[in-house]
Amino acid sequence: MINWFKFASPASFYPLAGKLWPWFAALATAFCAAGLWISFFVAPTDFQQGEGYRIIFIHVPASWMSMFIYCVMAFWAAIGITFNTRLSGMMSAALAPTGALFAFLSLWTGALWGKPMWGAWWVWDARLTSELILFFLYLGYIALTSAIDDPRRADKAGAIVALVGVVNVPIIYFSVKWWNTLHQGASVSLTKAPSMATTMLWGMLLMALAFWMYSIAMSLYRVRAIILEREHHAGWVAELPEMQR
Amino acid sequence: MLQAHGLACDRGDRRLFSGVDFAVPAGEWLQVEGPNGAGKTSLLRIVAGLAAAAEGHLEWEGQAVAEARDAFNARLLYLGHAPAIKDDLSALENLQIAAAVAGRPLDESTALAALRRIGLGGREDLPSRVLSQGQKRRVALARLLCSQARLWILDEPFVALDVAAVDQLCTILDEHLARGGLLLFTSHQAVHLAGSGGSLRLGR
Amino acid sequence: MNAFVAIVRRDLLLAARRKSEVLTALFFFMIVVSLFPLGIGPETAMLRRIAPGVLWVAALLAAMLSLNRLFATDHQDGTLEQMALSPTPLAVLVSGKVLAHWLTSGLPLVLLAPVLGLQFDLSARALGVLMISLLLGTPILSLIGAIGAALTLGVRGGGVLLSLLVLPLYIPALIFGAGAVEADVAGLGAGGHLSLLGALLALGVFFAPWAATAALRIALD
Amino acid sequence: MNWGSASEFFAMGGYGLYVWGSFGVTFAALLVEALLTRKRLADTRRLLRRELAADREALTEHASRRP
Repeated sequence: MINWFKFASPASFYPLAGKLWPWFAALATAFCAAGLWISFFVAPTDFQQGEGYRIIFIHVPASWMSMFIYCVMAFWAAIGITFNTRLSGMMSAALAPTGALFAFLSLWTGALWGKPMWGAWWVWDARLTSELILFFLYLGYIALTSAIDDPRRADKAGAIVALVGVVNVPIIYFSVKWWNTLHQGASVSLTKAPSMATTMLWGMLLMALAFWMYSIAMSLYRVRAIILEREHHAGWVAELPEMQR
Repeated sequence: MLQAHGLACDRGDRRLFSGVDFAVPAGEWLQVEGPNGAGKTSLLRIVAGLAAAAEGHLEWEGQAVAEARDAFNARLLYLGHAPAIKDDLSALENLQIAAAVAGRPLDESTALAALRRIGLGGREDLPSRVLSQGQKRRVALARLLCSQARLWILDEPFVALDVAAVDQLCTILDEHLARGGLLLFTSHQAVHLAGSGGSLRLGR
Repeated sequence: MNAFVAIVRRDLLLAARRKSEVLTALFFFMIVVSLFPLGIGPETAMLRRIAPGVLWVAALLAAMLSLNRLFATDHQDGTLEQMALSPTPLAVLVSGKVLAHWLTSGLPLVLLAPVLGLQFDLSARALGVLMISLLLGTPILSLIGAIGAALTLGVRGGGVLLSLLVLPLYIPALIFGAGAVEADVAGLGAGGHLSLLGALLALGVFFAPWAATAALRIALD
Repeated sequence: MNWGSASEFFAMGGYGLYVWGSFGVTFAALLVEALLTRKRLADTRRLLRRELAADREALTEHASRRP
């Protein structure tokens, strides 16, 4: 059996993350190029929405990523609480800003899509509203963890927030949907709008993969900074090649 | 018998102490000494189970404490820096509620007797807000009189007490030790207790 | 069980000695609710439409007011340490505190709400549904609020942070609670909403004390 | 191929502002995030290097003062 706990120590994860992130960044660039090619040059013009629908090639993947990253944060939180590993808290902290950014981008592109389609920048659509609340949950996590000075305490408190949040996200989504149907809101939904052609699905899938790889690269990169900030008194930091000069 | 094996404590990214071993047999005391910031309070909180040790473990009667936390808590009395006194409640109410939370409800006459013995006779029903700092400490100390716990962990119990109260506390502690109780405490002053005991020095 | 009762009794006793805190939250609730007609206008049809939402949002904010102090005073005076060291599991004692918090901050809102509902010209039936929805919903606010209060214990800027953490989590309770009254007014029947609210409450009773306890242990460490 | 000319491509059938606003902001935001994180890591490293250099200096000074 591979000794996973060996990599769970910051000292051995720091160089590993350093080796891995460029690969994921390269993958992200490649997927992104392919995804953009499909979304602008292969996917045909939609007969109902014209060229405006091309926004979904980033809107939907950004929404997916924002939800997925929150789940990954909750996963690391659960690991951190059960095994009391230091690295899991750092991973959660490294993921949160990227997740919040994707939630914001999902809202931003949603608004830019909504203006020409619905005639309003913001519509109380179930998906958009849930996304907004998810954005608030990210902000709450970031605000709480940055308000606590002791990083170990911040990690543990953040883990609880992430777990409580992940339990609530489906409830919130369901309740907002329920609320939306009760109020007969906009029934057009972004993803359901046109009968989805396979090329469009491919475009969205490739962009989602690009964002996914980007998130991995970004979190690996950020976790290196977090490790250094927190472990600056540890002996292994002084022996790193980039510290010799 | 309380035993500690290789306890270590971190505060932030600084190690306060490490490799702390001690054993307190029944009927004996251990005084934790050291300069300010050496980690005396942290050590007591670790033993009480309020804080987690970075390394090491504790045994109570030969059994790991971590495996039987509730049973250990039932035998433990801890008095920290803060006296755990509610200003809006009277001394009597404070004492009775503290005892109920500790799992041993007190009837009123026992509680009153304890308060009288600790020198708060006639002040039992005043709101604790009007009591002096030393009197509030005495309300907390009255819990010792009513306690059936085997292990007492006291953080600076002599602070803010006058001479008479210090003598009285020493008597209470002696009685506890004579019953076969264990005592772990910190104090800046030299304390004369009957029975045998030792001291543990933290910090270099 | 003794310890649980002792904690509930103690917190009720403390609230009785500090009546002003309970009353302040109630006044806040009344004032906020009364401000809406002044801001929107006195049309009864409009007021009847917004009443459930206004009453619920005001109840939610009023219940938040006292959350700050839920664990803070216990933390300061050392009582929280004694609770953590009790042979009774801390989660049970935390449940006791949440129950006391609901009795002092949630229940008065439930009792006051129908009176304020009259200002909005709600029918007797709708007032009944409003009371039931608040009766089921305000304990959820106390339960979720306890998690937030425990997490922000001793944290810089705890008060604002607490609302940032807790308010998004209140949304389902708000939707189902206000929705129940609206559905009833619209003649759709409030049963579905109320049973969902009940399900949320059951989930909260099971889950929240555990999460709040975990957060308190972090604050104590 | 969907586009006859570059200007047609940029106009996006009249939706240019919305489409480019979405794609532009998204990629700009990702780029800014990457740059900020790079700066964060670089800043941390510089800080640590300075700290370590100061430590080493203090150590060598200490050693040289000994006979």
